[in-house]
Amino acid sequence: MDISNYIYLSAILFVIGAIGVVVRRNAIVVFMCVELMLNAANLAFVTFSRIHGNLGGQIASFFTMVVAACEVVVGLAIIVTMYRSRRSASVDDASLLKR
Amino acid sequence: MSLLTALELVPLIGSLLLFAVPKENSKLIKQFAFALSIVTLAVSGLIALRFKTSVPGMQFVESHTWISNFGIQYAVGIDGLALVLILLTTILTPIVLLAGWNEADNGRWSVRTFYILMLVLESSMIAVFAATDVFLFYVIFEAMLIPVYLLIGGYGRGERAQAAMKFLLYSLFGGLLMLAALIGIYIISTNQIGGTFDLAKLSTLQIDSGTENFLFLGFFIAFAIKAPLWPFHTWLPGAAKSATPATSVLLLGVLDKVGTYGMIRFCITLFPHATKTFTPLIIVLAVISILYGAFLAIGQRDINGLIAFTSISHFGFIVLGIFAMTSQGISGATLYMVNHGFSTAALFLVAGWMVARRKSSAIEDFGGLQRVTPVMAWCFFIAGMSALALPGISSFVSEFLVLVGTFTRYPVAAVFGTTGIVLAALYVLITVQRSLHGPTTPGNEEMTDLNLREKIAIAPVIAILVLMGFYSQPILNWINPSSHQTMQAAGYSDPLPKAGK
Amino acid sequence: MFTPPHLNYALLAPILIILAGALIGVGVEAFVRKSQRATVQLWVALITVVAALIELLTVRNQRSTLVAIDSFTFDGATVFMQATILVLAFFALLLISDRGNFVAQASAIPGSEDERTADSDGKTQTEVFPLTLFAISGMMLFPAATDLITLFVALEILSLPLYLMAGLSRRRRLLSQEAALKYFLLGAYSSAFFLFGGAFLYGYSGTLTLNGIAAAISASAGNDIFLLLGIVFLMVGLLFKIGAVPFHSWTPDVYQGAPTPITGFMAACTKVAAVGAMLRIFYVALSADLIEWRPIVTVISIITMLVGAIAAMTQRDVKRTLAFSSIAHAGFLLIGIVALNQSGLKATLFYLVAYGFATLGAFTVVTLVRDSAGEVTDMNRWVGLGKKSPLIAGAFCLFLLSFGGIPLTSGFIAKFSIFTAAYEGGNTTIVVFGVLTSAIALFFYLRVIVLLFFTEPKSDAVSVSIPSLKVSCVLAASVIVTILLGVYPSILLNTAQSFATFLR
Amino acid sequence: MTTRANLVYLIALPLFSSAFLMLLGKIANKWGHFFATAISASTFGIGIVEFIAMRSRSGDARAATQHLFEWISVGTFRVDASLLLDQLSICFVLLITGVGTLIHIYSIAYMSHDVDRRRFFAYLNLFIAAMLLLVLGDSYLNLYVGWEGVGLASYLLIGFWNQKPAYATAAKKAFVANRVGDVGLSLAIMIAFTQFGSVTFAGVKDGAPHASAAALTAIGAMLLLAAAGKSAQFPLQSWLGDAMAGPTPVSALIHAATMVTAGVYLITRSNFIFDASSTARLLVVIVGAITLLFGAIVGTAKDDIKKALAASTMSQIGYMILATGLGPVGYAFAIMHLLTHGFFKASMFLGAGSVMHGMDDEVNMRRYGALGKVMPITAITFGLGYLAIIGVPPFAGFYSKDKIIETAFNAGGTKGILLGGAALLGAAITAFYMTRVFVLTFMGKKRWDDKAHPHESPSLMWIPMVLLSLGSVASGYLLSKGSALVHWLAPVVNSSNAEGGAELMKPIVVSALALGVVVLGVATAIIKYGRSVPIEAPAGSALTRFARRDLGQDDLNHQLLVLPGQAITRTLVATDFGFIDGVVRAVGWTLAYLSQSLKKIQNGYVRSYALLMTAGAIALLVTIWLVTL
Repeated sequence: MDISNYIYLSAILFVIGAIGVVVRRNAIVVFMCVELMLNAANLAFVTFSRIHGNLGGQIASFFTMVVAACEVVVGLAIIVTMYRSRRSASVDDASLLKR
Repeated sequence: MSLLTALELVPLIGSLLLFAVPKENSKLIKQFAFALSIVTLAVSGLIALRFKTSVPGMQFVESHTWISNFGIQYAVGIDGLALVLILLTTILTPIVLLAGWNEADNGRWSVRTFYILMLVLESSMIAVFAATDVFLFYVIFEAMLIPVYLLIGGYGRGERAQAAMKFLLYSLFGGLLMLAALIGIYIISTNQIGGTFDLAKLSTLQIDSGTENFLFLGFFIAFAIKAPLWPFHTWLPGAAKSATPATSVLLLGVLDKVGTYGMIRFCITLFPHATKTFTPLIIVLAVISILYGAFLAIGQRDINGLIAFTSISHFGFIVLGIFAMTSQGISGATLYMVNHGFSTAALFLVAGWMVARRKSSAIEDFGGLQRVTPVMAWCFFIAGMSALALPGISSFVSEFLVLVGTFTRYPVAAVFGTTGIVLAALYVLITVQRSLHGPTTPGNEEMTDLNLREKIAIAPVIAILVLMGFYSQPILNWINPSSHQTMQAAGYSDPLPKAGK
Repeated sequence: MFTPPHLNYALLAPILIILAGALIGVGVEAFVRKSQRATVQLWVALITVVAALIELLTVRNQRSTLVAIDSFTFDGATVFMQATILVLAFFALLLISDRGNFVAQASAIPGSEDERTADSDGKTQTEVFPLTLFAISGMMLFPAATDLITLFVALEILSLPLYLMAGLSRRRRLLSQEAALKYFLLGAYSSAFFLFGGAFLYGYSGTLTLNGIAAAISASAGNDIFLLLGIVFLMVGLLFKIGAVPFHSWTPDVYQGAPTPITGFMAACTKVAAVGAMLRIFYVALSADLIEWRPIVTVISIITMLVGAIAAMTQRDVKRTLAFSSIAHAGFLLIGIVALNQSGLKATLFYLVAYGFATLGAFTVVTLVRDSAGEVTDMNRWVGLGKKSPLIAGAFCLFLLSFGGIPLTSGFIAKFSIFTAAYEGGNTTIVVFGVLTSAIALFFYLRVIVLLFFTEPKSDAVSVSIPSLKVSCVLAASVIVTILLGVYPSILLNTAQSFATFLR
Repeated sequence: MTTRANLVYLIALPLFSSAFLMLLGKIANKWGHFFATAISASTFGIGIVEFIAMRSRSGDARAATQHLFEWISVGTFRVDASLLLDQLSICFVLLITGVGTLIHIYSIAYMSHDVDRRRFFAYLNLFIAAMLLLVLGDSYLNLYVGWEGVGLASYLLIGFWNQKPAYATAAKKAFVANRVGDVGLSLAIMIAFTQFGSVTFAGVKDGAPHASAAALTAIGAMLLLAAAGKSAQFPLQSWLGDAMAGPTPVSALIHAATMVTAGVYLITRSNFIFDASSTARLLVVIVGAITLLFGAIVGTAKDDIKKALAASTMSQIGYMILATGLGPVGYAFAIMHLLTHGFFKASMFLGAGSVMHGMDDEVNMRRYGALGKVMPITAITFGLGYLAIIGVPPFAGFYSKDKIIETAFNAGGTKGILLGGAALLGAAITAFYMTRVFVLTFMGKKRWDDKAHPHESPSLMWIPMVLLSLGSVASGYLLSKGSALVHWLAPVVNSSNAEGGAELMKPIVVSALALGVVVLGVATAIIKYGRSVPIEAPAGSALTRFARRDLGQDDLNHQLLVLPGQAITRTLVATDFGFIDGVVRAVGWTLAYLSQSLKKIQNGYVRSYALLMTAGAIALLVTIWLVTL
């Protein structure tokens, strides 16, 4: 199987994630879509690592995982606070700041 | 430290000292500021005495490094052109302080602030004419807008905030264009002689003509806004209507001269080729200004608006003279700057007193003042005569020099310009008739004539207007060498008489 | 065979000190009595910052690309930007420590009994200090990082604490939380772009280091599509952080919703870090490919300046106005990147300092204007403040004039030098647009000044609280820097000149 | 070879006296008029002394100069404050100071009831100073200062009672019309400088032979425009009638005897220009001929005594201008007519003033009648002036006017016949309207109502009238005796070298013709007005009504200048606000509109922000792809 297909897959995942961010309303889901995008990047890293035959990309993907984990912590904290005060996790409800 | 720097510092330090005076003691503040302006006048007098007519180029030069990274210096020096404008500043400042003794009393802020701003303004006006580093000039050129802005907005009348805003935005916009050009010429100097803002060095640069045109326009538009030249004038009437008389005098009398001064000092000296390219266009704009300003002055109902539009007309003459590129034109234009300063001062001050007494600036609200307040009426009349350049009053000499200097090179423009003198007669005399003549209209019967302070303030202006009409050669002797140099820089010489023998 | 990496601890020390301080802060949160926490935290944070600064200054003349293998370069630009961040952070901390800006207990539901209890106990939580320190460490790392992993990590370290801090406002908590949410979601979204871009750059060059990427570009060794995708996606992430159009939408909302001291901190320091990183990436890694990205950055710069300036004209909220002003300034800062020469670097460094202090000062003033319900940011209620407290209003005007680039303020020299650099780089178009935008921008700065000084105050007017000593320090420092850099900029220009280098 | 003389006092004395009286204020109310009169008299004294001194010198040495100071010097443009008193200027100096002093004396009495008498005398002195500067300046620019100076004095004096709006308007009108002429003078000076590099009379004279015909014509035409403005010649004549708003002594001095003749002086002074350009001369004679008829026709229809006299002045100056256009010999005749006119017109104006003084400022001649009985001295002095102006020998006007008619006929060809015919027709009409004035005023039945108590004026008033009427009797004979004036002026205007030209008619024939038409005119007037005169003016024929309206001059100006001017002003005011400022405001609105539109992007929804970012990213991709293509 052609290795470049992994790149295409990664791109497709990234686009799916981006679309998800734009169209979904639930903050958790939106955030999951972001995670999907990060993982798309990971896939790309790993694939490129394979192509170039060095380990840089793989190391990068490890770092990304850690960072993504941190991001989850912070993100969930924010979303939960948000949910507590508004009884809703819809990002569309958080639209007081405008104009 | 040269005398010139001292001259800049006296009012500046004075303004700082004013902070020490308690805010409530307005009388002391006024006296102190006035005394300080007199000291400044004395120092400038000393400079004038020590100024040598025979020496070409800059005198009283002084320079220190300021911002070394950009080759920027604190560099000052004066030639005849700068000298007369500095003298104009130092003479008018005490006069307006005296004339507008009570102007600050009903301002938005304290009397002290008013005088601090006034002194800062005086200092910066002196500095702007003395600067020989283009960057220094630019910085002061822009920075001095702030005190004027505050003076109009804080102590003016009517829609002062709006007028002040318009003034500031216009000026800053022009300034930004100039900034772009300034950077351009700096980069060129970096490539050719090492980055500098020294005027003399910059004038030696070789600039390709396309670039030169753009740089010229950057400078010119800034100055045209300041001058103000048609069609960049619409900020002026509002500012003149809203400012206090003292501010108006300094704004139109001195500050706006920076525009025409800059045209001579920077546009022509730095960009001689572009000057040649744009001269026809500028001449047309100048002629339009002359006639347009005059027609609008005729159509004005507000006395301060009228003076503003007459100034637009007069600035048209000044610009016309400058770009005629004859020694008569440039010297005449320079002398015109001085004369217009005094003439406008007289008009604004008297108009200010009239407005203050009548509590209205509509011309139609006056009438028959000659019977009620003869001294005030006479002062206004003489000022009006100087505005229409009556021979025997100073403006005539300069206006005629401008016209004759223009005629030798651009006869058609001069002919159009000359018709402006009929319009000048109309706008002055219509106003004189409406405000001074006719039966005394209701509301004016109880008007009081000028008091002693006001008489003392206006007397020197009137005296200068009349005396310089008869004898302005000493001033021309200061001016002539610098206009000669300007022409040399631009590569022009006077046309020879056509009917040579 | 595993060779342990050689780490140059002396040069890493400033960051490590900050991290250590942050950890101590966490400890303080756990072990110190509530009543003393605030004081202790402040001192810990301040001492940490000062220590880091001292350490930075002692090693300021050392240069190394191998501080931590290839991941961290210690050069002039690093020193300058780290020092800038530290100094700004120092004053930001003073501002943050001022009473009453932060929620007592972030987890309490707004309007609930919990919140009132926490509030009335006066037991303000102080996690904001360690969070700030963490953010500072990320900010210091970001412009010094020279490989994609470190860049990404640094980006996240500086961002994650900020997301949280944005939600900590004491008043208007719903808005604050919303700001945090928006900042977080969009920030994470942009990080994904950044990371994806990094992946493609890696795919193009086969290396993660900036130098390696530069070498690959010079040798045009890879697939150009990857390079272009990499540049674009990386750019999205960076442009988001500095708030350039069209990645700016978060800025006004977050600036408005976040607690004002945090906004000040964020606006000043994040910009330094993000612009610094962007400079390094473009100057070091991508400079060989300038034909492709330069036109784009130019266009973005112009659009950013215009949108920032125009949008600010009709804003009614002071913080939003300042946000749009910061967007416009992002555009100006991009000019320095477009210039792509030493002058551009120097000018940008100077600009960052000038802008940073003016911004911090401006937000400081915002914290002072209050009514009974806390800060008042509705501009219509600022009317006539100049009459009530001329000094504070005057300082605010000074900052605005500096933003507007009026001579004798730092902003003018900043603009002047950045325009000069662009001109020198042959990019006159951007200078012309920069000048035009400045004119538009002036309009809204002046509008605020008119409101403050030339309009009669209304009866329901707000009061200007007497600034505490700490806040006064911040204000004074901002005023002094703004004037000093305007009147005698050589002091900083010379420094910027000598530090404006990227080691490759 | 030039003679130096101390001439500055001629100007300085009245100038400082004027300033002195103005600045001193009320303190000088009691004696100011005497002081001013004394000053005026002393200038006359100086004039006499200089005249005697000049006569005692001979040839080139007669002209005297005085260099005062360097006035303007820029590049090659150099004008000194410097005075020149030659044969031409001395005529004017004597006329100005002489008539001026008499009118000062007259005014002491005439203005005795006016609270502002001191101011009046200050103005008079200012006028004397300016007028003397006008005739003494040695360059066009110096002349210009005097030129506008008299304009100012005239403005101030016409508007002396400016509390009446109509009077103020008249003053303004005079000034503005004069300014139009001044444009001409300015341009003439500019052309002269461009051509010759000098603006002194001597410099221009030296250069004139080298200049192109076009340039000379242009200078001539511009000088003529200037003269037309100052001397109320067609087409700038309209101000003179209204100028009668001023106190009558002013009308006598300024608007009859001296200032209005400045145009004649200017053209005579510039003889070297006109001699060299036949086109310019042609323009001059056309203007002169039109004006002399114009003024005469207007004069027939006026019921206001002063306006009738003003129209007559316009007509008489038309004669002078006509003469100046007739070549070298014409200059001398023009000056001769100018001098004689100075006497008789001043005498008649003072007479009119005297009548008004006695009639409570009534000016309508239809309300006079039979005043000769109550005011014999006035009637006699007026009558002598009247005889002089219509050209009855041996009164002054006969000598001067006849010469002009004769010279006009001798101009040659059709031109000569046309000009001569016009001059002759003018003489006839003059005889008619002047007789009408005299008859209406002094003869016939009394038509004033009983409230008026006409009486003879005090001696301070009638003595000047008597002296002036003596002048109007004798001056013509004295000046023409042995062609005295022609020879006197010869060095200045080349008058004696002029070849006689083709003589169309013998002088005696011309005189006979002239006398004939005068008799005709007088007879017609006596027949028409000798018996009964209605107090209310009859409607009259269309021509009469047209003449009463000054032959539509004001209507024409209104239509041609005022209305378009107002339209331009209105348009520009609207343009300034609507367009020029409008563009600026439009920029502001556009920006504000854009700003509002940009707010829509900021809708508060995270998802749309993300969408914007995504779109931005895509846009970047597309752009960079396009860039790399």
